[in-house]
Amino acid sequence: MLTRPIKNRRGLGRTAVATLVAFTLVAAACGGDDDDAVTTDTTAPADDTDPPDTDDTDPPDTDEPEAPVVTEPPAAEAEVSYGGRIVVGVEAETANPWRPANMNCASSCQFIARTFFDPLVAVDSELDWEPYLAESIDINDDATVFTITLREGIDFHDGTPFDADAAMQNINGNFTSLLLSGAVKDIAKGPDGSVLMEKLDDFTFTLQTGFNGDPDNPIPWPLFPYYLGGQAGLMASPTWLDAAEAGEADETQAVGTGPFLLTNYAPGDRTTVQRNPDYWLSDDDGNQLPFLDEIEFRVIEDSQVRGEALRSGDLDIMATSDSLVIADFADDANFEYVNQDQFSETNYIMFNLTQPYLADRDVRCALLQAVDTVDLIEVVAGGASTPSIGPFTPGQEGFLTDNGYLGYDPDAAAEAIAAWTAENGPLTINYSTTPTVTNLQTAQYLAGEWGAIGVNVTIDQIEQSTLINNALFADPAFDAFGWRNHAGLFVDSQYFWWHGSSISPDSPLSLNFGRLDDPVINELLELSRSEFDEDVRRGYAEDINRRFASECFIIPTSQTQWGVFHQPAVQNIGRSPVPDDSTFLRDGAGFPGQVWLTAAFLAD
Amino acid sequence: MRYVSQRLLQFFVVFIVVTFIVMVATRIGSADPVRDLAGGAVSDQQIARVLNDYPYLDQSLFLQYPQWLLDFVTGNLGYSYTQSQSGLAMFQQRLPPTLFMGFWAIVIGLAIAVPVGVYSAYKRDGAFDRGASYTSFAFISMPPLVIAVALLFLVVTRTSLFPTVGGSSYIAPWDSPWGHFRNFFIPSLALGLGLAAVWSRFLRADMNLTLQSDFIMLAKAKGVSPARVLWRHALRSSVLSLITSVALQVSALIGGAVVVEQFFGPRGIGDRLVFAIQQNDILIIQAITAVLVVGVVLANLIVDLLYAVVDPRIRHARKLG
Amino acid sequence: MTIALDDTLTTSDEPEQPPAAAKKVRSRRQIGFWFGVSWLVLLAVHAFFAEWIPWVRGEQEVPRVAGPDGELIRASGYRFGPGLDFWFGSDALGKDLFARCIYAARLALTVSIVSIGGALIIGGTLGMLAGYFKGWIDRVISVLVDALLAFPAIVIAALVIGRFDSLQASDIEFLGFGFDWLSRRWSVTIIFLFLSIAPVARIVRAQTLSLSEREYVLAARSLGARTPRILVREILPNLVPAMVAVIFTGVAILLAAEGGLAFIGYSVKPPEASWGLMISENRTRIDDAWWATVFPALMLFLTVLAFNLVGDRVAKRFDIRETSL
Amino acid sequence: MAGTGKAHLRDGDAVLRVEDLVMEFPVGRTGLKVNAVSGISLDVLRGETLGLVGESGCGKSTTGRSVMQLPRPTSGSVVFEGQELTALQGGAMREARTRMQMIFQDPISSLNPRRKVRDIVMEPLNIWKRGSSAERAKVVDAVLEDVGIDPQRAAESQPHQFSGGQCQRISIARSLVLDPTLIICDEPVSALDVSVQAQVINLLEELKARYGLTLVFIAHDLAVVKNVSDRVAVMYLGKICEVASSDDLYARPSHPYTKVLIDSIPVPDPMAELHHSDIVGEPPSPVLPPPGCRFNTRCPNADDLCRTDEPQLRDLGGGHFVACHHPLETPVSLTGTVSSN
Repeated sequence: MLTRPIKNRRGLGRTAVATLVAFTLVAAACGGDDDDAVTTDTTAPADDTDPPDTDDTDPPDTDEPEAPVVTEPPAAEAEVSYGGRIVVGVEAETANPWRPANMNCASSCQFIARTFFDPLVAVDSELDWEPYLAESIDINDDATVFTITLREGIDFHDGTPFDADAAMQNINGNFTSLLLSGAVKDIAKGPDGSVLMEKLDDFTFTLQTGFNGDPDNPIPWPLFPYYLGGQAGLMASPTWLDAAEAGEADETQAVGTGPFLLTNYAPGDRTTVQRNPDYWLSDDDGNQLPFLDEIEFRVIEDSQVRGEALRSGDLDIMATSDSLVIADFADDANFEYVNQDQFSETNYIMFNLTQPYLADRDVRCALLQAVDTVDLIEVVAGGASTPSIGPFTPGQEGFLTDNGYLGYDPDAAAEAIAAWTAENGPLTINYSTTPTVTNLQTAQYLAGEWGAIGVNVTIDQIEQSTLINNALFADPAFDAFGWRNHAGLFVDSQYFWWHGSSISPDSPLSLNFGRLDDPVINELLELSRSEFDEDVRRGYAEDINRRFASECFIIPTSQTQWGVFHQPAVQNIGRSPVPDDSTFLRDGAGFPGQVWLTAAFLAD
Repeated sequence: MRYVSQRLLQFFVVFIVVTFIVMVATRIGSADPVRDLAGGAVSDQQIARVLNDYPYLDQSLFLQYPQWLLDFVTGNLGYSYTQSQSGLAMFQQRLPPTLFMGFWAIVIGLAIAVPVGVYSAYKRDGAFDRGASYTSFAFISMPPLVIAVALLFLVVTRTSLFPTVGGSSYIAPWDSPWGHFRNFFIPSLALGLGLAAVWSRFLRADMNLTLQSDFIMLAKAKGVSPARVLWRHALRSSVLSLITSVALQVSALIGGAVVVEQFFGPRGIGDRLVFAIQQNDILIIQAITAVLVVGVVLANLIVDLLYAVVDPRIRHARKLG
Repeated sequence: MTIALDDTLTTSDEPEQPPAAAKKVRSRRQIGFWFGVSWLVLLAVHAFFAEWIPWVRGEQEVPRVAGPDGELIRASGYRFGPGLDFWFGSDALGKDLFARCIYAARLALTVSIVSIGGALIIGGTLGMLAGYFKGWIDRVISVLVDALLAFPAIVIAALVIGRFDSLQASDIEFLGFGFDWLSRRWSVTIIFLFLSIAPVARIVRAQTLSLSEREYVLAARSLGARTPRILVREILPNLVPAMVAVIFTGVAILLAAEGGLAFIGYSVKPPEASWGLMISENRTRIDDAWWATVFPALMLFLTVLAFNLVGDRVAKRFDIRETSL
Repeated sequence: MAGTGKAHLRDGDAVLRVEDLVMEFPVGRTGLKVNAVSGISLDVLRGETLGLVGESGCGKSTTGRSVMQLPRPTSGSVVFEGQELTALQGGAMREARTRMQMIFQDPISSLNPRRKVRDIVMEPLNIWKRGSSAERAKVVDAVLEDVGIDPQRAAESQPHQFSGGQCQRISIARSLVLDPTLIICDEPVSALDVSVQAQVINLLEELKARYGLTLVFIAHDLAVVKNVSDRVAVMYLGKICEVASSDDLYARPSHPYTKVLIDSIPVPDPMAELHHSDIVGEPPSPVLPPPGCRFNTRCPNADDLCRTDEPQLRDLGGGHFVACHHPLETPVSLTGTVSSN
């Protein structure tokens, strides 16, 4: 719709438009897909079998979003071989420490973390969750009790056995941590605040839901297992966790069960992992995994530089969301790539809705109408991104091509601001941004556009972690900032980002950075969480989308597309096996910009 | 030795002054250093943890300083709570790239300055001397930033030999000599060219003085060959002052490294320092500045003492005051 | 990038030339000097009267110019290289790099000159007192100078400027005044001024020390002149040459420092223009849009060079006059 | 030799009377000190010219300056026109200084290069705000003419536009405008060409008569002092070794050091100092002066006594005093007192 033909010189692209990278808490792909999606659902929860009645549904939109096309990843061209070392370039590194309960983990951090941590479940190439470290997860009929059975015979890297005690300690730690507790707030907790779990035997335990943690108020949560594929489901050695807690072990020297051992971590620069010779998983041909001896992850913030490094052979794999770099490399026969153009993030400008002037819809909509996203992309990203009109990207539940988005109308915007200032006096917006080149340019662009409709703009440069910390804990001092939204397919994974309960003091942590507390959206999110029927759920999601558009809660700017490029010698990307299943792990599902490296190998 | 103890005392005072100024500077406009350290607005647990590790942080500055100093002297180099990294581990990670870069910069600087300076002095006011004089004057007016841009524009973008801007990373020479060269040559050159300019002028001036001195005249009169006079006699007597000049540049070198590491990489201590400043990671800022000051001061001290030991004139002059 | 004025002063001191060569060198230096003066005058006029000069666009202006099809287009995305429309090309946002370079010059010159001016007043006074009376000021200054030399000034500057940001954002008051006024511009000026005090004081002190040994000072004292009179009448006028040299060399150093500081993000914030900031913004695009990085760097270089050339000449000229007596 | 003592001090109308003057400077922060002047006593009668001679670094200039209290001596007494200068403070001190003036060795360095010559000469009047500006101008012009400088030119020119000799004349003019009693001439001609030296000395003689001055004339060259001085004191390493009337000293030098100085007179070139240094070696460091007679390290006649005991100034008769254990010849005193040899 809003796309224009892009004529531009090569290599002018930028790392997406306004990227304050969100940390990714939840692997948020979805099994229940559109009708025409290629899905053969065998192990998924019983969400298709017993749809409860819902009467609050909009008719399905005529503009059905295009369904994700799931293709079988290409088979390796060469014979698998052991050994070798690869270097992976990533855009940022936001972990710290490496304890799953405390990691502030963006997608590149997930990329790294999942070489040495395994999650309990993982998303397969058909977008279903599959038990991974878990052997199975049984869900009761109303999706309130989850019985988790673990694989036997797995040890952490330090020799600690992986069993129910270890898993329960991890789950309790993760689910009650400051960062993650908001995401899994509807899991029942005991009076002492710990997660209510029941150990059935050495390898089996149960979890149950409870609205806001209340065990007496269980709610259906059919999609909950997906949460165990994210940060909350990563399993770390309890021995190490205890020692780190006591200050006796380095909290950055992670000990997991993963295919690689973390050997060297240099914050802000590189992370090196080495082959775990005792990894528990083999591929379908019975080859012991993993194949690679060593992987080095190197942080190179600038996508152009990252691309050059791939070209010059300094890198073997490089992930980027820079559309022009993607376009550039996609044409290049010397490199192969994984295109991740679905379930990814939206770039948008977030408002602090507690500011009285920003609580005013007229002001918000005026600010939105003052921004020509096509032009913004042209200016800042060389025109290479796709403009966005809502909080969702293609493939995501609730994505619409027409949601009532107001669109660019500077005259209306100027009028609205004039009316507002006549009543309330001059309006000054403080735009916060991290001091990266692209973000600063976005800030300058916005300052220009908003200035043109009569709004004073000040630009505040602030370091990313400081910005996030302030947004999380304190009264937000910002008015607006550029944000890269959270990936995922279904709207439930946005629950804690947008629900009014995710604002302190209700929640220990304001994951709802913009302090969006809209009764309509709150209700739709709650309904969606407990909804079994995917069509109904999508209806809720679309309503949320429309609500965002009509209320101008955010200014969507562009959609993120990710590409993971690699030297042809790196084989078997996309072919990391799912245990006991013929499918493969889905690269980038919920964590765009990453691929599983468990089965990757270097061809000679 | 009275002189040594005096110098040591002087350097100790400098160390105290700089580290104290830095400590004060990190607290400007800060309501709560503990909160800053924990990374801004954070949970009570994190604050409790910081205070548990560094209980003096909520005391007055004058009480904090001696305790910090004690920590530093006993090898507690701070902790970065936002990076979950101890100061010691941080130095192990970040110091080698900067040391290599500085080392190669000095090597490059000397490799250019010595032949140019000597030849300029030898063919004084000749075409080479004049050319070198203008060139070095121009380079003295080039901050590392400008040299970096010039190298990027004239060398890096025109060859495919070196990593692009920001792409240099740390590769130890024993891991891959070629990789080390690729990653370190351009950043080191960016620092080394400025040094070469300063040192070649310095050396030329110093050698011109030497060449006019009696003992050189004597050597010439005795029929010693010009080259021998130049290299054996004149250069030798200028070496000491050149070493002093090298030590004097250490601090400038660090300042340059801050810029060059941001420009080309590799991510060394300068890059880390800038990041720490951005995050107001006060313990890391203090640790890095303190270690750098010790480095600079040590370089000067060593040169000073070397000077005093080697050059009898200095010893004599110092004795007389 | 340390602020070590005296270092530079000494390195630029060449030994006396033999007369014949000296004449040649002098005439060549003449060329350098006049180049420096012309560049500085041209730059200063543009920088300080930018608003009234028709060929300098606005600092934040996003001009629309005729594109290949004749319609008015934005010059965003480095659309224009150096040419008639945009002398130095256009930048990512479509702003005119020439205009940005000029406004950056205004910033750099203002900050450096005001800082050096302030440092001359404060450091000059301290240095004069220290050199004349010796004693504790002398010792404090020498410790401070040693301390500054032991540490790259750019780091201290970045640190303090970062903290000044917090100070500005805070509610802290000093003598009943808040710190709202403490913009980056002021922060940079203040810290540069502060860092320049000790080196300036050291130079002035050394000069005063030698001047106060001069017999005309003794003569003045023997005539019963009071100390203030001696300082103002006898010593101060003779400090002028050194101070002029300090101004030029000092400004050159501060320009370079501002460039470095802006590059690492601690000078003015965007959208204000600064050479170092432009280099930082555009350097990864040097493959496609070399002009956006090269011109700011060139401006920085030429301006530093011009100050050094003029300063060098001024220093030499005064020296010659002193010694030729 | 080089000893102490006050035997040579006279009664009578002494314009200046210096007793036991000591001047020490610290050496850096080493705790050592330079013993520039180590207890000398002098007196100058009204209208008299006292010559003070010695090698460079012997403390003669320091003596001159400590008399002016620039800077104040470490200890000792300086009585000028009956006033104890070392006790004076602030305004009284500045006032007292106006009645004595100094003329320095380097005529160029003693004039502020950044000021007009006429302003330099007028400066003392400005400081003391004497008379109206017209009156000041008159005084200055008169004095300038007295020293042979064209006031018109002086009004327009800076010191570097004058020759060395002219500059010294200007210095003299400046010292005269306040109408002082005593002028201390610190090697006023040693930086000048020989031909100019004579002119300046003649001028000083002439002005001395016209203005009724008392002079202290410091020089390293006995030849210069000879003609202008009534009385001459010879200094070595911070001590006085011989005091006598000018003629007496030249006719009968009693101190070995004086003899060396006199012997070197026929070498009237600026390198003279080097020459006589060569003859008797380098003077010892004033930081660690030798015990006993300070001249013992270079004296051909030195014996053990000279290395342990410091000689006192003693009267050889006829106002001739020497501080030496072994004077060169038996002085004949007018009072008939004879030291055996």
